[in-house]
Amino acid sequence: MLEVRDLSVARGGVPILQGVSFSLGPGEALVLRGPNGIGKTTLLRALAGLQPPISGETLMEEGAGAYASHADGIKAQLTVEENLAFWARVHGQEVPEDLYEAFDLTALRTRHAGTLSAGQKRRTGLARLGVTGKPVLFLDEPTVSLDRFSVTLFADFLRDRHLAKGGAAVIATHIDLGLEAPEMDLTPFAASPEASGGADEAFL
Amino acid sequence: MLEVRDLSVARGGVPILQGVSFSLGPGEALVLRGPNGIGKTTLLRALAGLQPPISGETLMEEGAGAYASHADGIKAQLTVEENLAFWARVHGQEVPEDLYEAFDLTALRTRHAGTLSAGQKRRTGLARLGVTGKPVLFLDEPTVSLDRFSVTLFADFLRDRHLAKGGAAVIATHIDLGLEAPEMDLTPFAASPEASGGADEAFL
Amino acid sequence: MSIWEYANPKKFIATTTPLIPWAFGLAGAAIVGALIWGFFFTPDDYRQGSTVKIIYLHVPSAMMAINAWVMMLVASLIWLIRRHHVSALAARAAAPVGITMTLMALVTGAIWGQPMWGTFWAWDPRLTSFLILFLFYLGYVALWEAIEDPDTAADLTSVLCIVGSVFAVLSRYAVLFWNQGLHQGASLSLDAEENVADVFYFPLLLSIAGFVLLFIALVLYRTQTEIRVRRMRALLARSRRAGTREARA
Amino acid sequence: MTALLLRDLRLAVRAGGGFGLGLAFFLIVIVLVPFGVGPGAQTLTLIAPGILWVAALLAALLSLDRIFALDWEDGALALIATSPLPLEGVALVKAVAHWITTGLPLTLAAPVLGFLLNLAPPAYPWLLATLALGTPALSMIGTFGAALTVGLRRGGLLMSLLVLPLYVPTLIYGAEAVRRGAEGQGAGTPLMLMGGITFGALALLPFATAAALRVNLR
Amino acid sequence: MTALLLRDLRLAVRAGGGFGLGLAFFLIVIVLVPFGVGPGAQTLTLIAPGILWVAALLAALLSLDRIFALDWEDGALALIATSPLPLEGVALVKAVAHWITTGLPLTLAAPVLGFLLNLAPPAYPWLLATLALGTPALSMIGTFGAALTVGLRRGGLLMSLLVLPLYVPTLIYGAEAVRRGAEGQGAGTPLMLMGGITFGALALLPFATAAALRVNLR
Amino acid sequence: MPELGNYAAEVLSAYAISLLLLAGIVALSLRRGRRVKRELQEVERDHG
Ligand code: HEM
Ligand SMILES: Nc1ncnc2c1ncn2[C@@H]1O[C@H](COP(=O)(O)OP(=O)(O)OP(=O)(O)O)[C@@H](O)[C@H]1O
Ligand SMILES: Nc1ncnc2c1ncn2[C@@H]1O[C@H](COP(=O)(O)OP(=O)(O)OP(=O)(O)O)[C@@H](O)[C@H]1O
Ligand SMILES: [Mg+2]
Ligand SMILES: [Mg+2]
Repeated sequence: MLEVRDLSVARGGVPILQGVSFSLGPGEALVLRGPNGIGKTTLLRALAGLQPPISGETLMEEGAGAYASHADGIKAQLTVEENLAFWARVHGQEVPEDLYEAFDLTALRTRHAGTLSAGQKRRTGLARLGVTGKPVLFLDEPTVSLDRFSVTLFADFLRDRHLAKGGAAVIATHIDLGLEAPEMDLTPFAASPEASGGADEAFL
Repeated sequence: MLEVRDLSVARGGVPILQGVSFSLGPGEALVLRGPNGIGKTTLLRALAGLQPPISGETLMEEGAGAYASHADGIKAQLTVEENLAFWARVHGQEVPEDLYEAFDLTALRTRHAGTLSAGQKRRTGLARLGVTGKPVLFLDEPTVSLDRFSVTLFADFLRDRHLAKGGAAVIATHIDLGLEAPEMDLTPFAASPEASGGADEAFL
Repeated sequence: MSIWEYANPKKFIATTTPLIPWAFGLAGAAIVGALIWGFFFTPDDYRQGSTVKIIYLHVPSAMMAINAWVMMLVASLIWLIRRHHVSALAARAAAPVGITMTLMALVTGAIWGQPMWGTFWAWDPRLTSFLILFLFYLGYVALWEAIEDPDTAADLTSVLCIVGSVFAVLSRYAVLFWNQGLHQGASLSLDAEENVADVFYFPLLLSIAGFVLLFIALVLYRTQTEIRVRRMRALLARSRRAGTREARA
Repeated sequence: MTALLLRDLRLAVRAGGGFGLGLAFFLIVIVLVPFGVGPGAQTLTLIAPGILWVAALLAALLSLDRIFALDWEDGALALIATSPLPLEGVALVKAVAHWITTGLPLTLAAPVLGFLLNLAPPAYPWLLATLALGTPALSMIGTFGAALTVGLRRGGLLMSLLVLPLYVPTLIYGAEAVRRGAEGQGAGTPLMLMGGITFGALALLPFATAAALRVNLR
Repeated sequence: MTALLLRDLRLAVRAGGGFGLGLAFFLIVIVLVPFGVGPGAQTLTLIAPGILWVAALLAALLSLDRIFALDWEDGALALIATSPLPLEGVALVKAVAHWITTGLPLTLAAPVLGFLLNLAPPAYPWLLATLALGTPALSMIGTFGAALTVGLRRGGLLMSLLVLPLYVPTLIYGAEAVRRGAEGQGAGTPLMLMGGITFGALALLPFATAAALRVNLR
Repeated sequence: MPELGNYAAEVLSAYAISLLLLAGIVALSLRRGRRVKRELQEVERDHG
């Protein structure tokens, strides 16, 4: 579904990671690990197509990826329902009835998102993934601010509703998700100081 | 140092927690636990004096508290050093030389904060606590986005540099900090539906 | 060997370094020569009196103000199409020079306007379009300054330069429509009827040549400076990366 | 696409969304000018077409930073960019939403405010016509400016600096048409030229806007 | 306190900080008005004092939302409020920083821009005097408005609505003084009244501003 | 000095301001250029 070959990425004109390769089949997930600042966010942005890589390639069906970052695009003035309905329409999908259940949002459906606590807001942002209809998810620290119960809810969603249906996911996290998925530590891929590429290369 | 007696707090005009009592002496820390939306953030804001409680009282030396929330007041256009120096001056303190060491910021000193990764930025925000000179810290999910090593750095800072010098701290978190501190689950204090107080009370 | 090789920063610096003193020297000589010639050794105009001497400053600066923008437009297109860093940096380097030229044309024109039209400023189309050009320059420079990441800044300023050029032309016609104006027509046209007299013409040509050379010299020199700033940035970033790796290891 | 338009309109109408604030700003500038210039009726009649157009332009300008900034801050813009919507279409929809919340109410209210400035009676239909035809250009050009500055914290003022020179041709033709109308001359030519700018902007600027957004999201 | 002032000035000067943008906006409004009103020199001389003051006011207004919004968004305001600095002092410092970055450059540039509007020569000293005396009031009143709306997302336009009526007296006295100066009459009285407003604002509004901040931080 | 007639003030001020502007842009460019060159040398020594 997703094949990454020898990818190198830069941030702010500086090479960050080099030689990252992996591939994911349907139903597989990969957890990215590594210390702060190693380049998880940068890699996910490149995979999602938000920034061009320096070199290497990402093979994925056109438009198959969905990206979720720290900022989850939830509007404070809209209710939880309205927020999800909007993203569903953008992706030409319906909001599945049991999605609220899956993220423990049933009681919050008609609440304005601005009045949610940090974790409740985060759950709404994650529920958005259920209406994109995209098979490949790129998730950047999805469980920030979530309590343990909500982390399990999310792991269940990913396992039973996404991967089980043939989806794939790449997840950057510092927390244990309770998901049986291979982990990949990015530390060995840190770009060497002499790594080529990046906007500044011409000036070295 | 800090004594909380029968505190009740509201959010958005609705009572959230009632009857919270605890007290902290010098060198003691308290970890607040509880599921998303129970009221940790609300309680910390009330303790820090940012919102008035419905009832009950907080006994603390005037101006002894420092509050750190999800937003950490770090300016993207200033360097890490400039950011810390500013907060130090505001509190009439010096920036201790070993503070950078303590938060693994030595290599990042002259970086503009806008170019830091999520975790690096967070560490800078936490280092700010080291220049407030305040004895009582109120910390709302301080270790969000931090990798495990940084979490230990932070726990060490709290234990060795803050608590050991007679400070106190109240910390809301979902993650295990590796700190030997009593935990308090807020679930039993959730306000009952009939709880009195809050801005709307006069209309019931 | 293609011309694009000069888009390599090192090659650019190596090639232009010997040229720059010559360009500055020739520019200085031409400008000083033209101004001395024009100021001391040309007669007064029968209508404009001694104010005609302002022409040696006004016309060359006005021409360079426009030419600088055209150069920035070309450099922006090259950057967007071929992504040569030197091209983007040259556009950035030219903008402050263009601002200076625009300001100079405006100020000398305004001073000239007082005796000729009885006012420092009139909303004449020529003058007005120069004021608009000045605003475009300000916006362009402000956008460069505001964006931290150099490549992002290069891309966005290039897009702005292209869209701005289109609107600058549109404004020129709008302004003509709005007010017919007092300003002179083209005095260097091939049409002999319109041309200024030869006594004024030759020192003017020399002055224009001097301004062109000065522009070239300044842009080359300033581009070198911009390249060095980028190089410094790149080196610092590299050593910082090495530092963090050691710290982690 | 319609989902985006509807959401933007809904957000504008919700509390704090800013619907009507452009209009209010228009009103306030119109009210302030007599305070500054003095209450002489002839003077006001003379400058009314120009001031009305300048005020409309400033009102449009001030609401520009809402176009993308909110979606940028909460990450929605990156999500929209990775969604199936084409970014050029997004740019156009954003401009349309801005026009509906700013240009349209402003056009409808302008005749009423004309009274405050003693606008000459024959100018009213021209005022309406030029605003109806010209404000879409203001919205589209402004959307482009907003896209250029979206990554910058509080790029608002910088955006004004970038956008205002771009507004000049529209302003000149618009005000000139109203002024000619006020003097009873035919004002078809400036109106047509302004229409040309509007359609040109609507046809071409979405592409420049989308390009700027892509760069900023990088 | 000086730390705060220095930091604010430094932030303003840094990339994207917006120093000089208030000035640029002032310039642009002055340039736009003739495009709207038409190039006639007499008309321009007539309205120049009023337009210069209205433009100064709008330039001050547009940069107001920077005063607190950035510090609010990144949490710095809550941290400053819980720091040892008195909030009244913070309010005053914020107003001073705003004036240094907006009012001061604007005052210095105004005489040059007077040329563009064909301002009558005797009016120039009065223009300088009124702006030097009046812009601090604009900054202080604006700081108060910014404090009132700081919690609101994109409160910018709402803030304009709140602040503009408060600006009216300053505007009237300022423009009137310049106009009288242009006609060669003495303009001492409006100048003095304006000075009164400025000192009153500087003496009292920091308290109101601090109160508004406290409520908004709750 | 040539006879400038009534317009001496205008002509002279035009020349003065223009030369000032030209000198200004040249001086600023050279100053910044020199400073950057020096800084780059330091950086190349320390980090090259
Ligand atoms: C602020 C005011 C003025 C501005 C911005 C301005 C601008 C210009 C520009 C853009 C040109 C065209 C240069 C070219 O490309 O060939 C020009 C040329 C010229 N200007 Fe001005 N001008 C101003 C005032 C005046 C005044 C007051 C006079 C004298 C009465 C004047 C006399 C001339 C002459 C004689 C030329 C040469 C004609 C030509 O080569 O096209 N200008 N000016
Ligand atoms: N502005 C508001 N209006 C109404 N209710 C609100 C508002 N803000 C928060 N709430 C509600 O108040 C409750 C407490 O929120 P609070 O942010 O204190 O929770 P928390 O314990 O910090 O949660 P988390 O772990 O998710 O951060 C939540 O149920 C939330 O939905
Ligand atoms: N705009 C920028 N300019 C220069 N360097 C940057 C910029 N943004 C990020 N960086 C650097 O790039 C590196 C990778 O950052 P990234 O955000 O990808 O890390 P991360 O692995 O996601 O870290 P975290 O776990 O803290 O979120 C970091 O060292 C960071 O300092
Ligand atoms: Mg990250
Ligand atoms: Mg919370």
